[in-house]
Amino acid sequence: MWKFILRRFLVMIPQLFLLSVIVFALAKQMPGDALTGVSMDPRISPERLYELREKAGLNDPWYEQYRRWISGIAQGDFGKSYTHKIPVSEVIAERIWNTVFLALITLILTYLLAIPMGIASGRFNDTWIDKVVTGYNYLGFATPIFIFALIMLFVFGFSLGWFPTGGSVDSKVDAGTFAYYLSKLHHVILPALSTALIATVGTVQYLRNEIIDNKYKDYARTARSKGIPETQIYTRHIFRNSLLPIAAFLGYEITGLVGGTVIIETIFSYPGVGQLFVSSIGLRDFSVVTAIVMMLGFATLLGTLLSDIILSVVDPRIRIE
Amino acid sequence: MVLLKIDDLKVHYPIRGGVFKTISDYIRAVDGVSFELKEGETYGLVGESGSGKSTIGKAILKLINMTSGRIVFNGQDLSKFSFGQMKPFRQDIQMIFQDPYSSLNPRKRVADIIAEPLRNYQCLTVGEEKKCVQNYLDKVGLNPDSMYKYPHEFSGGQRQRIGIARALTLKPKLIIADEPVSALDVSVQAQVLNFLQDLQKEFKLTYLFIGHDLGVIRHMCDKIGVMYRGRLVEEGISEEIYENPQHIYTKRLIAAIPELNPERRAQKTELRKKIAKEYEQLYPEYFDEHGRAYDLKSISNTHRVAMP
Amino acid sequence: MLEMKADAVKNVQLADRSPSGIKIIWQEIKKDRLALGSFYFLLIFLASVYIASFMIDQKAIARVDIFSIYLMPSDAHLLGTDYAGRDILGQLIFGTSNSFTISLCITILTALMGLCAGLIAGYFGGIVDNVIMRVIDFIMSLPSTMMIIVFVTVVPKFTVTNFIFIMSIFLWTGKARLIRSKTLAERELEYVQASQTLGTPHWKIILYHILPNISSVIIVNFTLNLAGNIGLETALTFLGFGLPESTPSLGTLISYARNPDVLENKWWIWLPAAAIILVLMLSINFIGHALKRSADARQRRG
Amino acid sequence: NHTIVDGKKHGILNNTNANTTNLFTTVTTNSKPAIKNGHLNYGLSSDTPFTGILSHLLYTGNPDSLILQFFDESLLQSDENYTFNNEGAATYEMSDDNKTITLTIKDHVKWHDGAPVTGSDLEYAFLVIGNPDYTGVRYDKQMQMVKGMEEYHKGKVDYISGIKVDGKKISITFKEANPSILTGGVWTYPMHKEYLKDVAIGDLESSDKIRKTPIGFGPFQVKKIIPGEAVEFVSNDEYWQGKPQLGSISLKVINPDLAVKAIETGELDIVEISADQYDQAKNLQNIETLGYVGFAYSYIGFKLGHFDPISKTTKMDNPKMANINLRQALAYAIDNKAVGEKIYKGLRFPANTVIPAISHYHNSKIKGYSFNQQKSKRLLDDAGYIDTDGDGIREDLKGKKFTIYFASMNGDANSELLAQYYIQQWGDIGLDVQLVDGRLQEFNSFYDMVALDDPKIDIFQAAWQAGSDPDPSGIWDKNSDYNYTRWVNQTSQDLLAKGLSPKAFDKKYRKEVYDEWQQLVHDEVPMIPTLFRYNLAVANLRIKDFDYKFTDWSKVAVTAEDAVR
Amino acid sequence: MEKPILQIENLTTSFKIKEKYYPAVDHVSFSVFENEIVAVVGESGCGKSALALSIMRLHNHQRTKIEGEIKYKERDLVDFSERQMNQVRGKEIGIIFQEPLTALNPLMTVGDQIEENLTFHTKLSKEKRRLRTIELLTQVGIPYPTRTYDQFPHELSGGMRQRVMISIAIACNPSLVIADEPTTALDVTIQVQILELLKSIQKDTKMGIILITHDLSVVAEVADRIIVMYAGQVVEIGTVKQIFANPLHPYTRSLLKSIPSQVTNKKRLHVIDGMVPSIVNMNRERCRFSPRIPWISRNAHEESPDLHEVAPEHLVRCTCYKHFYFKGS
Ligand SMILES: Nc1ncnc2c1ncn2[C@@H]1O[C@H](COP(=O)(O)OP(=O)(O)OP(=O)(O)O)[C@@H](O)[C@H]1O
Ligand SMILES: Nc1ncnc2c1ncn2[C@@H]1O[C@H](COP(=O)(O)OP(=O)(O)OP(=O)(O)O)[C@@H](O)[C@H]1O
Ligand SMILES: [Mg+2]
Ligand SMILES: [Mg+2]
Ligand code: NI
Repeated sequence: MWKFILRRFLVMIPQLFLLSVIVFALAKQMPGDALTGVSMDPRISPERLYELREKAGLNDPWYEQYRRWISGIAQGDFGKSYTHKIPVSEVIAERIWNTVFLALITLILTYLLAIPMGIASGRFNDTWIDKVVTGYNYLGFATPIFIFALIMLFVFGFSLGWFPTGGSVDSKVDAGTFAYYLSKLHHVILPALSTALIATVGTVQYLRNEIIDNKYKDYARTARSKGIPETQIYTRHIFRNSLLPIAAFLGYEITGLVGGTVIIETIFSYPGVGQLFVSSIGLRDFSVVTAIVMMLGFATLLGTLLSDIILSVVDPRIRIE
Repeated sequence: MVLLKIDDLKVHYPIRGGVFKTISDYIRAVDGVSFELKEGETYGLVGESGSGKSTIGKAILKLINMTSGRIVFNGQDLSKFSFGQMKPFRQDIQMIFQDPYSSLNPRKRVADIIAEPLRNYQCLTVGEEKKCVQNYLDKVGLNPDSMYKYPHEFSGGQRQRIGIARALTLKPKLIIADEPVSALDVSVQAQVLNFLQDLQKEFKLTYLFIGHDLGVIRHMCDKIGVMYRGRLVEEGISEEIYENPQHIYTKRLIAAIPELNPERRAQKTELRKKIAKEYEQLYPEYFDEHGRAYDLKSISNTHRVAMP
Repeated sequence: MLEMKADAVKNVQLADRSPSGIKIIWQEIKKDRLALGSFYFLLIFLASVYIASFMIDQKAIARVDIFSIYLMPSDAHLLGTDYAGRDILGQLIFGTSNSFTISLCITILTALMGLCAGLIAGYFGGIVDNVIMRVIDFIMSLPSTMMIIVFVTVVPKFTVTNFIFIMSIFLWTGKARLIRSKTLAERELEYVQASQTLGTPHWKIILYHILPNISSVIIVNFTLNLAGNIGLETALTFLGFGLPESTPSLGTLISYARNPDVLENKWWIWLPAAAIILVLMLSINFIGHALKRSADARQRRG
Repeated sequence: NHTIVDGKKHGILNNTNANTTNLFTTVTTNSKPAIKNGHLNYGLSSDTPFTGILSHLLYTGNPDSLILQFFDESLLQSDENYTFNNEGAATYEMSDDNKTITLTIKDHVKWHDGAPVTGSDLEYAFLVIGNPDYTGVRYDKQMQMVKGMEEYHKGKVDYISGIKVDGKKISITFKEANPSILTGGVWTYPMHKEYLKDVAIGDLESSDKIRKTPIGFGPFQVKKIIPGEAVEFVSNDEYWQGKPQLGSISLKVINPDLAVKAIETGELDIVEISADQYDQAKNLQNIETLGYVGFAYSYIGFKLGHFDPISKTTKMDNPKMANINLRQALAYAIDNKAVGEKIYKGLRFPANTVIPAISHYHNSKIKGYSFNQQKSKRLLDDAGYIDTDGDGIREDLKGKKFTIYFASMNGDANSELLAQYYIQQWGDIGLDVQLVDGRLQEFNSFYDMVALDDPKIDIFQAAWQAGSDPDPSGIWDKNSDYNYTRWVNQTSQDLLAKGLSPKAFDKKYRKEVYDEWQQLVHDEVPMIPTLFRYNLAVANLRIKDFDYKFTDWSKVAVTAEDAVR
Repeated sequence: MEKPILQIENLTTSFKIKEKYYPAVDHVSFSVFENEIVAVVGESGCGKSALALSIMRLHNHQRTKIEGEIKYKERDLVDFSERQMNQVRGKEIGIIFQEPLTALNPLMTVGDQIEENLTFHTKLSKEKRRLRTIELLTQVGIPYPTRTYDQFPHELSGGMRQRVMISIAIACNPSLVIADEPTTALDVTIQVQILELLKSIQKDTKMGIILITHDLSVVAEVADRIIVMYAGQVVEIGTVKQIFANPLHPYTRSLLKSIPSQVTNKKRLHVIDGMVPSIVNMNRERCRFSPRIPWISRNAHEESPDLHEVAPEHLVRCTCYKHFYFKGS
């Protein structure tokens, strides 16, 4: 097991390296740099601009910049944000937990919705309950997520006023108190629910198919031949076996969610990494953009690894030695 | 005349492990097997599942890369050739597969299936091709009209015959039959076995017949090789193997053949018990400390046994 | 003479080899009334959209008219106008055809890429497979939304073609994986080995033997993807990284809804486009699921 | 002091007093009695979170400056003519040779930590800005004018010879006299030296003392900052103008799209809105809309040459748009009035010249180019741009195919519409105008292309935000690389010089010079000024004494506990 | 041997195919007595598995119709509710399936899967259940039962898995065990072991066994009585001796003749023409085997043939056996 993890980490190195090259090249390709905005101010002389560029190392040849950047990353230093003027890691750190929290709650809600629905429609397939779930699935699949999120925001945020319409926490409560965490949760519920209601569709569909698949499997027949009541057959055998691939997807799911928060954070003005990314693209804050992409790339790789580990833990057939 | 000579054939599959997935060990699927096939004879390979029978067959056809050894066919050393270079020899060596369901492409008509080798090797006009296909369908006892049907419209036995027809179109010298009847019912099995015998006579075919049903093997084969864990433990003509098995493993195998006469049940059970005991006791005599069979030693002109 | 003719006829039959997958699919669609209805609806709807988009002058539709901004639906503008005074109905027609074309192109492109990579990796296995799979893994490890945004900002000229290419880079991997796994399974079947022993070259085996056998999976995946891809650019447009307004798409129309005023009070701008996306996705999905059932004998109806 | 607007970044907004005819009131009309220590929710409308560099010396983004206004301020206030007066936290005196300005800080002006604001605090600001390690962008041409600044900046000395401090007094001497000094040309934001002296100058912008616990001397003090999201202020009871009316303020970043919604529900009390939200806000019953004409103007520029970075001079050598008739024709072809009224709901109006209407130096006699299609066509015909091949598109003077490439950027919601409108209008007079690269440019690439004189661009649409100082040479001088149109004209050069000469301390003289200059620009049309604009904010009806244009947060009060819904 | 454990009367099991029911098991009647192995033989598709699953009522009940009587110890299982049936399944009747790999839950340890049976049918404590399970594993000849208890099915060889299946079936000491082709997937040597195991278990427990197989040689080794099925019908019933010494029905005789014998080398084998008709297009009005013996004139067969008792306990369907001879011999 440890060997496996070690090997996977070793394999990650070239992948991350390649990712860094691509990300860096793309960032350099982007029109303008962090000082373009500043250079619009006529009071700043070209000499001063040159000086500032020199200071930021923007005048060096690309390979020199790349070398500096990548060796920084290797030491956990993503450089300094041009707009925020603080180390990128701090900029991201301010927001990453919001995003992780959002992703986590979304994930929990997704599964909370998906599992009962999937199970019900899989077990009672072709009954009315299945039809309702399937109908919901079709609709969810066809609804653009941001339209749905916007409507949720309007209905529950503005019209009914049940949920806050932006931010990650009420600025009036003090950090660390119970009210603080409650407020965080309050802020996260609406965006998370909006995502979950749509994102759950894939999982429901998958789970449903898995259950239908499993309920006619030979081992289910064996279980029936033991005289186990049908409900118990589901709880003891079919659910477990059907949930397994979903558990294995957990890793991918998390990273997918973190990456997918771009839209939802923008809509709900939720200060997370996704929103940071979009604004940094606009501000040409390469160090932030590249760091976010690198980080999420790494997270995805970790997620894949996590998935594999989960799978090997829950599925005895796959043993990682 | 020796048609095929296999010399110290080894096929090892690497087992990878460790941090860098380096090769830590090998599965010795075939581990130093030598035998030869004379023209026109049927050579049977028996052994329990996983003993490496199919692997030998596939290695001859280069469907699997062998690790070492020589395969001499008609005086040519096949082991030197790559998959592509094998093409001219494929005309002479053909294979019949175990599963009549998966060995025919479900999306192809019978005509296309049978004509596939023709299209690869000969440039026939449409008319010639059709005639040829009909001819072979006729040979394997299928209605020529069947050529426009799809495999799923046939029974298992018929399908197996389509597979055989396909193998025959190139007029091969050697046919490797990998458990050609084990997926079939007894009744259908009989049909196919008869058929293989008829064809052998007609086309002067040589068979390498792989099987695990000892009844079938005996029915079909002139010479039999018994395999155990990638090695031959005994080889000889049918009578020698069945009437006078020498190796302890062969004895056990023969004893496992079901007794058709219900009257002799008890006797058979006794015999099996005896042999099982013997097997346990004599095991170290027949296998070395790694559980590997010894090399074959001739005990008569035709009979060879793996003894220390 | 006559015989030769008969032969020729037979030959034609012979050439028509695989049991036309299309036919089977059609049979299956016919069984499902919902799918059949969707199919006819799609056919008629898309045909009329495309015909209309040829007949209407695109220039006229794209022309801004600052004197008729945000008009309610009326006789002059059946579905009203947008913030630039452009006719919504006209944009809807072009938007639908653009969005559908984009979706179709992406689906075809990714299918082709996925097929090539998947078939080759699955069939040859070993190092080839390893290399291709590592590439796929790598692409999958990229945070795609973000990479797409970066790409979009980087390309000097953002056109429909560019958009299609950028999206395709990130979307082919799933298909390649699926096809690879199916190919792997198919390769294990003995007919592939049979073909090898018969001297059939690899490429022929891949194209003429394996491909037809996984075609149903491909077609199902294709339809479901087609549906999924229709809404693809909406999210990007919403974030402000979409196609320029000169290329109207359903996404452009829908993304006007991010203005709360439009969302709340000017339904005619975004609602029809949203409805079209919904309906298109639904009907393609219905067809896709009917196909899926047909590909999967266990779930087949009837 | 020009800055680019319409991009994601905004320059420094200077408060000014001038008041032209106004569609809106600038002060809330609420006359109910104020309640004590009320709480106000301020919405910071921005689609980018504030970066949190809370120092006048260091911040770059507009959101940060909007936060700064609550807790920090300039030592000097300006009057209606953008000239410093003595009403602020300090008084000033100008020396006779107009080279030295002396500030005297009033006694009870204290930092939030209780320390008095002294001359050395202001000196420290100069020392920081001029320091070679300084990372901000305030080291500009005006700064270099301070005597001894350049030596200090080069690191030769560790003091600025032109600055003398004496307790609460500080005098700043410039190398030359220039009238801009009194219109914002001198730095007046002190920096709390005692508090910040331990922080290395290079680290200031990332230090917690700037980002998390910033200290100013404004009416409110920072209580808590949630990075990127929100700030909590409490009143500074020791404020030099007296205790503020409000007890506390919550500032919250709000997505501009949602601003009106948030004000409608009473979630926010005050928020700035853009023109396309005006429609929505107009109908709300619980708010009041405030507005004033700002310093920004939009324009369409012609690329007439290029800037040579080596010799640092502009060469007007591009023949494509050199024909004045052509430029005027383009100007007459667009209907700025309609654009202002229809697209911007009347919140923008035609700009007649390149000095904003709000400015004292604005030349209101110039009529500007009003929509006249016939005249456009005639001008083109006269100049010889005639459709020779009958395809409805005019060819150039040599009869060759003539396509004008137009660059515009995707600033606000209407930019795409506007660009298309222009192209359409020009098409109507027979000119083939195409968007560069077929799409709107993103802010950064747009200015990259414009600044580097990308040959792809013939004309471009942009906007400037003028400063309170009327001197336009920053963007019109031939040695300035911000002269994006690359227009070089000797008369203009002379007039610009006159506007900065010591003689120009005479306001009347200065106005005459600039009037003449504006007329010249109008006649030569190196750029078509298109629109002036209103700045808009909405305030809940419970807000009292909020002056949008000239905000003094210590005066603002609320008249009810909860927002009117 | 007086009272049968299981008595099946006119059992008909029909599957719904395209809205219509087609019988796959057609009026089958037989009984199983204590300590007896009844073998059911026939080609693939004859309805053997359908029969086995019918007894356990394991078919998908929405698409299957079971008619007739399945009398288990005097009670008719056909009328049982699902709940009553669950008391029979596993406890009274055990079943062994053909594919031991797929028939075991891949995610559960072997021990748990065996124990499950005990959990639902006995009141044993957890510890006792575990002991009983290990005892069962020992009984079926698993060499390291305590270790195997915690292993997963994929970690075992085919023969081991089949042993686990057997121990699941016999966990509650059922009086009847149905073994549906228990050895088909196994090697010859292992096949023998499994059969002997079944026999030895039977010796201890006196249970009745229904052994389903298509391999006549297996039958000869272990069965007491043989039921030959063809196209859903019983075509011949008799004791082993009767069937092997004096096979009557043409089908039985053909089957026996087509086994490649170990003695008669290289002779042509007997071939049964044609194939088993599918349940959808089958002529149910006449002798179902008649299409495969075309050389026997039509009137030699009965119209809707019945079983005839030719000797005590020996029944044959249709009179055509009287006219049957092997073609060509
Ligand atoms: N691709 C492979 N990789 C690793 N091991 C393999 C591979 N193919 C076969 N083996 C191993 O090689 C051995 C021989 O397999 P082979 O298929 O030749 O056996 P066999 O005698 O034909 O068995 P059967 O009767 O089941 O067909 C087996 O132990 C098998 O596990
Ligand atoms: N669930 C089902 N639905 C429809 N038809 C079925 C079903 N199960 C079996 N059949 C049909 O019933 C007939 C008998 O099938 P059964 O599985 O009982 O045969 P079998 O004798 O067990 O064959 P094998 O030896 O292959 O296991 C076959 O024709 C089969 O196609
Ligand atoms: Mg094999
Ligand atoms: Mg069966
Ligand atoms: Ni009969």
